[in-house]
Amino acid sequence: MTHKATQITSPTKPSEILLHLGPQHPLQPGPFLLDLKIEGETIKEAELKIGYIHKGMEKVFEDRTYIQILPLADRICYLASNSNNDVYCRGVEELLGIEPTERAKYLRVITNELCRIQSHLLGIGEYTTDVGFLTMFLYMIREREGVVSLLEAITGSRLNHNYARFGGVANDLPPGYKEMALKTLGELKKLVKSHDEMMSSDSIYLSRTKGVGVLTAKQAGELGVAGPPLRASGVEYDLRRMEPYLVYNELDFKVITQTDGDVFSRVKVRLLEILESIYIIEQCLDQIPSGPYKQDVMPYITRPKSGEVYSRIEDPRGEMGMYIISDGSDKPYRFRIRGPAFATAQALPPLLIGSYVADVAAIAASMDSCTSEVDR
Amino acid sequence: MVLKNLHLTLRNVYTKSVTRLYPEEIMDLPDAFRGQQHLDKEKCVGCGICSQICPNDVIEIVKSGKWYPQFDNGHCMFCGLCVEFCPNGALSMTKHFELASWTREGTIYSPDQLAAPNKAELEGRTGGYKK
Amino acid sequence: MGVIDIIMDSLVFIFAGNPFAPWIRGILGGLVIGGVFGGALVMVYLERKFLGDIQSRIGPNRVGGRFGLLQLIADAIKLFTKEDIIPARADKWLFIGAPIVALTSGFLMVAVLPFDLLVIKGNEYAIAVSRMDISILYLEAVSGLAVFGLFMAGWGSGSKYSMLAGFRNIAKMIGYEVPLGVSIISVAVMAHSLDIVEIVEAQSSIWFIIAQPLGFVIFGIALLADLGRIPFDQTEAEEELIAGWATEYSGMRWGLAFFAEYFHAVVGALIVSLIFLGGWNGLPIIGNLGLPGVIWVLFKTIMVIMIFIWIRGALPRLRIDQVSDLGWKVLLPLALLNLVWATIIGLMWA
Amino acid sequence: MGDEQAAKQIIDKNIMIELSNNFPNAVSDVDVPSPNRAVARIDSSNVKEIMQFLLDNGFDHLSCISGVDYPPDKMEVVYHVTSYSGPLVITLKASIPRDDPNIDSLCDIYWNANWYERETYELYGIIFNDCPYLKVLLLPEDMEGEWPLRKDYAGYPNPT
Repeated sequence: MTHKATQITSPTKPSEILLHLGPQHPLQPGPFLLDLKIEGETIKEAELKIGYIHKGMEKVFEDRTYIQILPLADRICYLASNSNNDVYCRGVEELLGIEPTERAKYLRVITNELCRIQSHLLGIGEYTTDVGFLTMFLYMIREREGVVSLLEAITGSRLNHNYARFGGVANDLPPGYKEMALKTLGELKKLVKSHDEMMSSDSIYLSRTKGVGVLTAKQAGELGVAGPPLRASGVEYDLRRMEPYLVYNELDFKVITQTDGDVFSRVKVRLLEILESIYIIEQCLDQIPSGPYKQDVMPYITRPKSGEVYSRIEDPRGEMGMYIISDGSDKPYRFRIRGPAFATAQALPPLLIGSYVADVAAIAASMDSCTSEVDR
Repeated sequence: MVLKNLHLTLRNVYTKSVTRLYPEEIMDLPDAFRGQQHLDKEKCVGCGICSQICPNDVIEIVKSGKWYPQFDNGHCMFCGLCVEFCPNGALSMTKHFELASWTREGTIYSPDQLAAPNKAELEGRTGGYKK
Repeated sequence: MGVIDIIMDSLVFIFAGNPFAPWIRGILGGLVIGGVFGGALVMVYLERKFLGDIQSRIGPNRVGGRFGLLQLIADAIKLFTKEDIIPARADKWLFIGAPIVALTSGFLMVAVLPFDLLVIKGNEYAIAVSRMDISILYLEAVSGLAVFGLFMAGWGSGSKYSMLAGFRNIAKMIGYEVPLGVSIISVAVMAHSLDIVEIVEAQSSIWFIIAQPLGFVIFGIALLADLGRIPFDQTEAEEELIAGWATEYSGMRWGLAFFAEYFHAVVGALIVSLIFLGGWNGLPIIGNLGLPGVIWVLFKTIMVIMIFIWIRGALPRLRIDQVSDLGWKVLLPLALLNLVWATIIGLMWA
Repeated sequence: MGDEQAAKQIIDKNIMIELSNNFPNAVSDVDVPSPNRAVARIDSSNVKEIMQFLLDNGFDHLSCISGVDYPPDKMEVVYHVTSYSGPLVITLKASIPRDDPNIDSLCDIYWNANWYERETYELYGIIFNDCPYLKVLLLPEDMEGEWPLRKDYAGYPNPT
């Protein structure tokens, strides 16, 4: 894989044109500019230009106390807000040398998995609109509402949950939560299976997705992607299994993989992961111990001893890492966010080369990137 | 083939639509919901921890009789940290979320407004409300 | 001099063969165009409501009572009051002309569509603006004009998205006019006539959908492709080409372009109900129940429109190269096969 | 699974010993704070050889490149390298002088280094030698040369 084809050059032949997708384009929510050099409908070169909503979060975080970063870490990407919050908390907990309570660990796993489900549902939904299947998008949104309501019932907010705390979580489960969750998730399981059947039996859908945007395991590793796009290529790389954090080593779950590495497999991985996450949540609801859900005392100013930590988590989109350097004060000295969507976005242009303009939407959406997190 | 799609989508015609007609119908809000803040003037000691912890500088401690917090909800992100770290439990979050205003001043809530009985509860707009 | 003569000549040509007095035909023409116009409005409303049902939504529900009956009027007012923008790099006359051409081709098609056949004192009176011996040929010729409108829009907008959509449109049209034409010819062969009125009359015993189901499927697919509805809406694929050929249009000009599409869809549904679903012949077995033929034609048209909407709700979009593949490699051979079948059956009937 | 993982971790530990044996002059301060993390300092002139060595030994995933500013005289480029088959994350820190920050590019070794290098370049002004495409990524083009994440950055365009 060379860097050459991912830099756009001006057209040399009269049959080539430059097509600018973006900065405002219905391909993805969020601004980005995808420059394509096309000949007919075939893509010769592609370059992704980002930074339209650069928020300078890394700089902002250097100017906030550790507690104040909590709600801001949510806003790196609203679809993975709970995971972002959790990975940040685990980083600071490691710096502080504390451990979350047992109940809090389970609660975090539950919210993380709910977060994964809703992110995958929206990811698949966006993808299906990009192949012109608006109905499926609305079904996914309908299903997602129930999951988001489950998250809201625990955390108090629908999108930016701000749930994890150093050594615990913000709220306990509300009464009657288990019955509510099992009912919603049971229905969701049925619906997801029906949608899976609907998509994989449709010959138009199959012809749009099978063999499109193929990423072999070797290429995927070379491009540095992680998460569902990598697992769709057959690499069993899941941090929940690889580096079991929280209570994942006590839970029974499969790492979902597919072998083809095309658009279809990437969506299939997400669909199956939804079912797997439901299974994890059911186990958690059964096993969750009673006890405190947060530390007895949580001072409003936290001063970890100086040091550094790199904590990472299996985000819905891949590997989310945070590298925090503390100098002993109440604010981090350096805060580095290694977003999964950044890595997938970088891998997008080489994947597009040689495919058709009509497949750009399908391939880009199947990578499930998030502009907010790419730009940070 | 495409027949399964046709069948399943047609079946969906007979299910109930999920759209909520928003201004008339409000969804069920859970107890943990984070809406507008409510201030209990009896409990507040004016320590200012809420204003220090706020990531967005929403809270200002002003003098109205005693020292109380004043909220500028125009840039509040309803993270709930002020409520959580209030040492006396004087702050709480209500289910009132319809906070739009025509002016910038309209989003600033003085201690008296925060301490007044909650508007959402008065109007019964806290979820599960059917016309 | 010359232009007016040509127009008059073509009018005479269009109105030839209809026994009604000219003023009746004039009124009829107005009524028919107005009716199809109204039909397009009904289709827009139905599409919103029925698609809403399919997608678990309500659809319009504010303007004009609970069912949003006046939503379209509100939309029209909105479109009229919006700013009309012509891009600086657009080819102005092509840009302005495109929606008009697209709509006009729809109007022209309506001219030969019959709605009923009255027999008074042994004379046949077709409820149509014009009754021609070769109306089906005329229909095919005129329907090909619509593509000019779309390509004018694609080229005249001066935008790459529109241009790509225009290219796609041409490719698609060339691929699908052929199976469309062949399946229409199969119908004509079976009915032993090129006149739509006689084609409908030929279905009094058996509908052509039953006599040649393959032809119906081919015609339906090719018609969907011609109309540019999902799964063949590559020319306005939102996620790739924004709105395709309509990207640069705004205000009422966009409204006109949008409306032209629905107008064409209604005309398409009318054609299906006439040449495959027996037109004014009522339903099989129960007959026409004494209702006027116009009612039956409208009923069948609405049913076909509902099927269009249903398909839109249920299927994803094909890619443009797959569309061409389907047209040339699958539909055309099948259409020819169907022609052979129609010829054999038609000879046996004769 | 458990045994395999334990075995893998032992191999992972060995990699740090091997690394310091292979590059005795370039690698220093090796530390393994937890089973899944390892930290070392490296010499900025040997980055490419060290990374090539790691890649050959199965560390095929470059997680992240970050810059850290230590005024007044030092900057650090921090590499997080891990593998698709094991949990160990190796953190390598290369110090470079603050008045002439440059270091070799890794684009030939890890394809995905490019964007991280561009980001570090625009935010810190660290030049990556031989990087095939070093220009601003996130910032607007007229902000090149501002290096906003340096500790002494005062604001743009008017210092606040």
